[in-house]
Amino acid sequence: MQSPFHSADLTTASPELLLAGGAMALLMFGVFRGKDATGPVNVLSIGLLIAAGLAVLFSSSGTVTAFADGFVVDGFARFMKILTLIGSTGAIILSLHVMRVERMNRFEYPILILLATLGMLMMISANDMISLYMGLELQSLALYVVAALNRDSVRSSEAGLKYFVLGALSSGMLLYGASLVYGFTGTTSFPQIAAAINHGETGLGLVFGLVFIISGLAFKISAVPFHMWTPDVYEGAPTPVTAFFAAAPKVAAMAMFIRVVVGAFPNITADWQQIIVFISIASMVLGAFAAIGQTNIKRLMAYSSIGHMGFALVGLAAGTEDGVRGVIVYLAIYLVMTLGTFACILAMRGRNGAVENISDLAGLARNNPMMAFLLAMLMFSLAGIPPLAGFFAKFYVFLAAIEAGLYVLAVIGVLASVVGAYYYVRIVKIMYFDEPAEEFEPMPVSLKAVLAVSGVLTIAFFVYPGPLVAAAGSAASSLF
Amino acid sequence: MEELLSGYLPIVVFIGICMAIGLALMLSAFIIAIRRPDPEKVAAYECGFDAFDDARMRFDVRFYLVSLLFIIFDLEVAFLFPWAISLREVGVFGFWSMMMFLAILTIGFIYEWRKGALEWD
Amino acid sequence: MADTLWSYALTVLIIAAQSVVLLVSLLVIIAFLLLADRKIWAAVQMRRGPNVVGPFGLLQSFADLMKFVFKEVVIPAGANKGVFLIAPLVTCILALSAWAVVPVAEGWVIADINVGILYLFAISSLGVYGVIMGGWASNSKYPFLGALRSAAQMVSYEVSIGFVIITVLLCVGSLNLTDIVKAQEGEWGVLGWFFIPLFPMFVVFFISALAETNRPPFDLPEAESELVAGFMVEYSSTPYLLFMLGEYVSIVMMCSLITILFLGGWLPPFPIVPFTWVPDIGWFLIKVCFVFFMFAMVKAMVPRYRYDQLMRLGWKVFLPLSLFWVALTAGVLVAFDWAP
Amino acid sequence: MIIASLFFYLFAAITVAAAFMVISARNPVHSVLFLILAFFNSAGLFVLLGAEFVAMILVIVYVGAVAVLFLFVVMMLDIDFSELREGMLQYLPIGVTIGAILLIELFMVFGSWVIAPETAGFAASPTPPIDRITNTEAIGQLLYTKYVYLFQAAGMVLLIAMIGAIVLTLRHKEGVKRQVVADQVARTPAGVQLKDVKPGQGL
Repeated sequence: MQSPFHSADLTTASPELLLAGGAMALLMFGVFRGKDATGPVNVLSIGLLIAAGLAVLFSSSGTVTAFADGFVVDGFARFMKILTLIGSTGAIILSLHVMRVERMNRFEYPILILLATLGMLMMISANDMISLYMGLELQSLALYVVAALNRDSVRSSEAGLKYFVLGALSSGMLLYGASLVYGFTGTTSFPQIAAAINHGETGLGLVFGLVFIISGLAFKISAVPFHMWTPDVYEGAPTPVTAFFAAAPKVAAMAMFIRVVVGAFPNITADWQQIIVFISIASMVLGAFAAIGQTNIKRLMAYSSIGHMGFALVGLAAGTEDGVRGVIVYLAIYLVMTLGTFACILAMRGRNGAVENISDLAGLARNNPMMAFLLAMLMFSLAGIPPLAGFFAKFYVFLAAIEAGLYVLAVIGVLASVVGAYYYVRIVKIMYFDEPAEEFEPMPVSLKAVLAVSGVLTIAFFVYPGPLVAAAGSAASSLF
Repeated sequence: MEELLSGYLPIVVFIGICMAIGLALMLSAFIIAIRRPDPEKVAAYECGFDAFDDARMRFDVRFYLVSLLFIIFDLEVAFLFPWAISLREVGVFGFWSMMMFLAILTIGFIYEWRKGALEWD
Repeated sequence: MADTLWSYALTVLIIAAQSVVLLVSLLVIIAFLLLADRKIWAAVQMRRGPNVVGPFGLLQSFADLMKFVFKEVVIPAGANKGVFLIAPLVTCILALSAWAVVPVAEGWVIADINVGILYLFAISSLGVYGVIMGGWASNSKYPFLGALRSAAQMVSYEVSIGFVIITVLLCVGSLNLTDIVKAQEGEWGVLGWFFIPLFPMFVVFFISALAETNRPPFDLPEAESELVAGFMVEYSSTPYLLFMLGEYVSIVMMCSLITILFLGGWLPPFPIVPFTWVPDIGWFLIKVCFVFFMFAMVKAMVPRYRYDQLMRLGWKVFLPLSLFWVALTAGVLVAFDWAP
Repeated sequence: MIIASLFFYLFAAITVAAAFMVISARNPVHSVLFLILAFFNSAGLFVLLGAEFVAMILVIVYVGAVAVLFLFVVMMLDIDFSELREGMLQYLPIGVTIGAILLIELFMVFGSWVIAPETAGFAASPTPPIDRITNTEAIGQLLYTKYVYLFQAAGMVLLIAMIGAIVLTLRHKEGVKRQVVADQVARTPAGVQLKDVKPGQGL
């Protein structure tokens, strides 16, 4: 039998191979090293993620497919992979201190993050329903485990279980949709699905398949009405894990979303556009209003992330190259802001351990002016106040929506961000104008570094937005 | 296709007859033997004591772990079956492909071993 | 239309007749094997064993059957009645169903399906249900513990059984049981049987088969010194009979599986004259009886394992060993281009 | 082929009925048993499709392994399921509505099923026809070569499952003395020490 395998495929998939091999090597290292393995494994994992990033940048150029067309690397994949890897690296750095203090210092944690990241890279590069599903399961399975990592805590176990049950449900819906689409088109490969739909008639079965696929994907990016797991999981999971959940998986799931609708269904844009407009509006509105009453900052961030995913979907709803560019820019900026914010949340540790109420931030401006300033900037940026980075993120997606004629969507988006601004600004008010609460422990260096980088990028983005926008533009153009 | 299905008809018939035999054996005592239960006779056997409490209790999580590990290895075996009978067709590449797969799972197995998941204490 | 129906009915009738013949002879053979088991055990301990009913006690098993049928069925008060009665049925029916695909001689098989060995593997993986259901439904402590032990034990050894089957399949290239036997056919007779090249796997399979059927020295689920009678404590009369019957049917099943996989099934040891006079079915029976004799000797001579030793043997010795042999066998077959 | 379609309807009907009983049975153990029944009948459906291997693997993996774990959990955990059921009634109307909508959708899909004309080309399955080669061999010839990427990904999924199982469930008891067989076997007379133990003092 002629082998369908080419050794060039190995080069194309080198970031994934690097992560897989590295994770297994680290697993062996950790388990043979024994008790003091966690430190070295953390450092090596970060090194591995960086190496994978370099491999993404330099191992291939242009659009390459591999493994019987199940795997594709193009500009879009490269950009999103870099973002995902940054997110995972940031999450490991954020976890360094807290995991040690909370005695959850297990070497499996960074390895599971590596494996989850591997799944995300596979999702981003998927060019076929089956490879998409395998990547998704790889990622999800690792995430279920890390959500329940603190198994002595009832809330953490509950978070893991909830995430697992709902995640499995969403995977089921995705599979059901994929099988309907397969039944209609007779293929699972994205380009072939696109080709089949191009010439044929849009059957009802196909549309239902599409709806189910989008529902499954919406679960993964926690868009309304499939968001209900988000607040509980964010609150229950250990905070470093929440930081990870808020960053890398969102980027990867959104990339997968874009890849599926743009790659496999480009010829029935009208069909999926209205669904995405609906979930986008619902997410933005719910994110804005439900966050107002929250007292727990992790829950607040959960609703915030729901809202942000809604904003990002505005760009996708446009269905144009500019729209996708907007989504990519949005995700990049969202990632940076989220990591910074979680650096602050993780630094909220009093003498009796971690606190996570918004009221605990009271008077932070007097106790720790630098942290308060950067957090305030991040909050303003999340709210979308110019000239911070968050404003540009929203600007590009709304622009694309208006160009595509989705005026109502854009207007609702602007209104939702005005409402959303209320609760972000409230945090700033609490930090600057309320009576000081208990002072936090000094911020460890690792968190300081992440916060500093994130803060500087957020504040100074307007000075030189060109490279990011241009890179996002070329990434988006590789899809169309 | 027809041929394949007709190969399964005997299995259905055979299982049906097995059920008949099993049921007949089981029911014969219900029909023939007398039944005269009394409270002592139908009490659960606990070496002559009355049962202290309900027998269904929580038990060591280790039993779950064993069956979890079993599921994983059972899947591994399931992947081996088609490979074993088409070794010639898949050739050297198929061989190394399976060796990679087994290597991944062997890493998992070594991890379990070192972690002490295979110890029974 | 009517013709087709008639021809179907005829086919079904023929199959039914064949099945009944197979099952009845199987049950009769088991009745005598049961006696043989007790006689061998007794002989090792320098006793006589059953010798009252019939000449040399030959009819002992039939007397036992009668006794079971006339005993009262006791269902414990706290038991879950339905599950309690289904459990022995499941055990017995599953054990019997496995025989549908076993070729006892060339062409003598009820259903010659492509995936025969998978069917057997599937049935044997279901054996655990009867035990768990019985143990749980009794709502009594000894059965509960027995069921727990048994479930963990049976699943632990099933993995190695799977790997051993794979090593044989590598040498055969088919999942059909008849093909597996035919692959061992050759002018060298016994030298072509798989127990020679795959000897370590033969041993692993034999021991795993003991564990899988809860035979001594792995009879922990019903270890009488610890658990009285394990998951069968609350059973009496025919439900108990069904458990016992199911157990022995699976033991004989395992014996014939060993015969088919490693001992050349119905093939004579040498394809030359005096040996070929014995019919195929005769060779099959002789081999099965030989393996059963080994089972009985192990029961008589080897003391019971401790539970941690049992798990250790399954997970830490057999599993890596059989996995290694899978890789080794495949490697050799590919390297020398011997793959079937 | 009439017999085959009869069996199809039989298996399909039992599968649906058993699936319904899974969610409506009062006793969770019965639910699991009905689930097993549903698995068996699905295996039967697979056989009718000619997918013997998948049918057997369904029985081996789902009934022989996964459902055993389910049964373990519901039998031994002693959860009060009637309490959970109370909550379920509350969501019953929504559930029924969604189910009804799905059912109607399915009928609509069935009624207006359109197959794209190009489909025929793609649908030509990569496996050779079933008369020439058994289902298991057909899978074997594709899975390890053409789909090697997915195959190895499956390996990684299983690896994560192992890590996850251990991370979440493994706990070691303190102060357990374990038998080290190698040490026992490696002992020689040279290593034996005799100690004179005085009564009432111990070692």
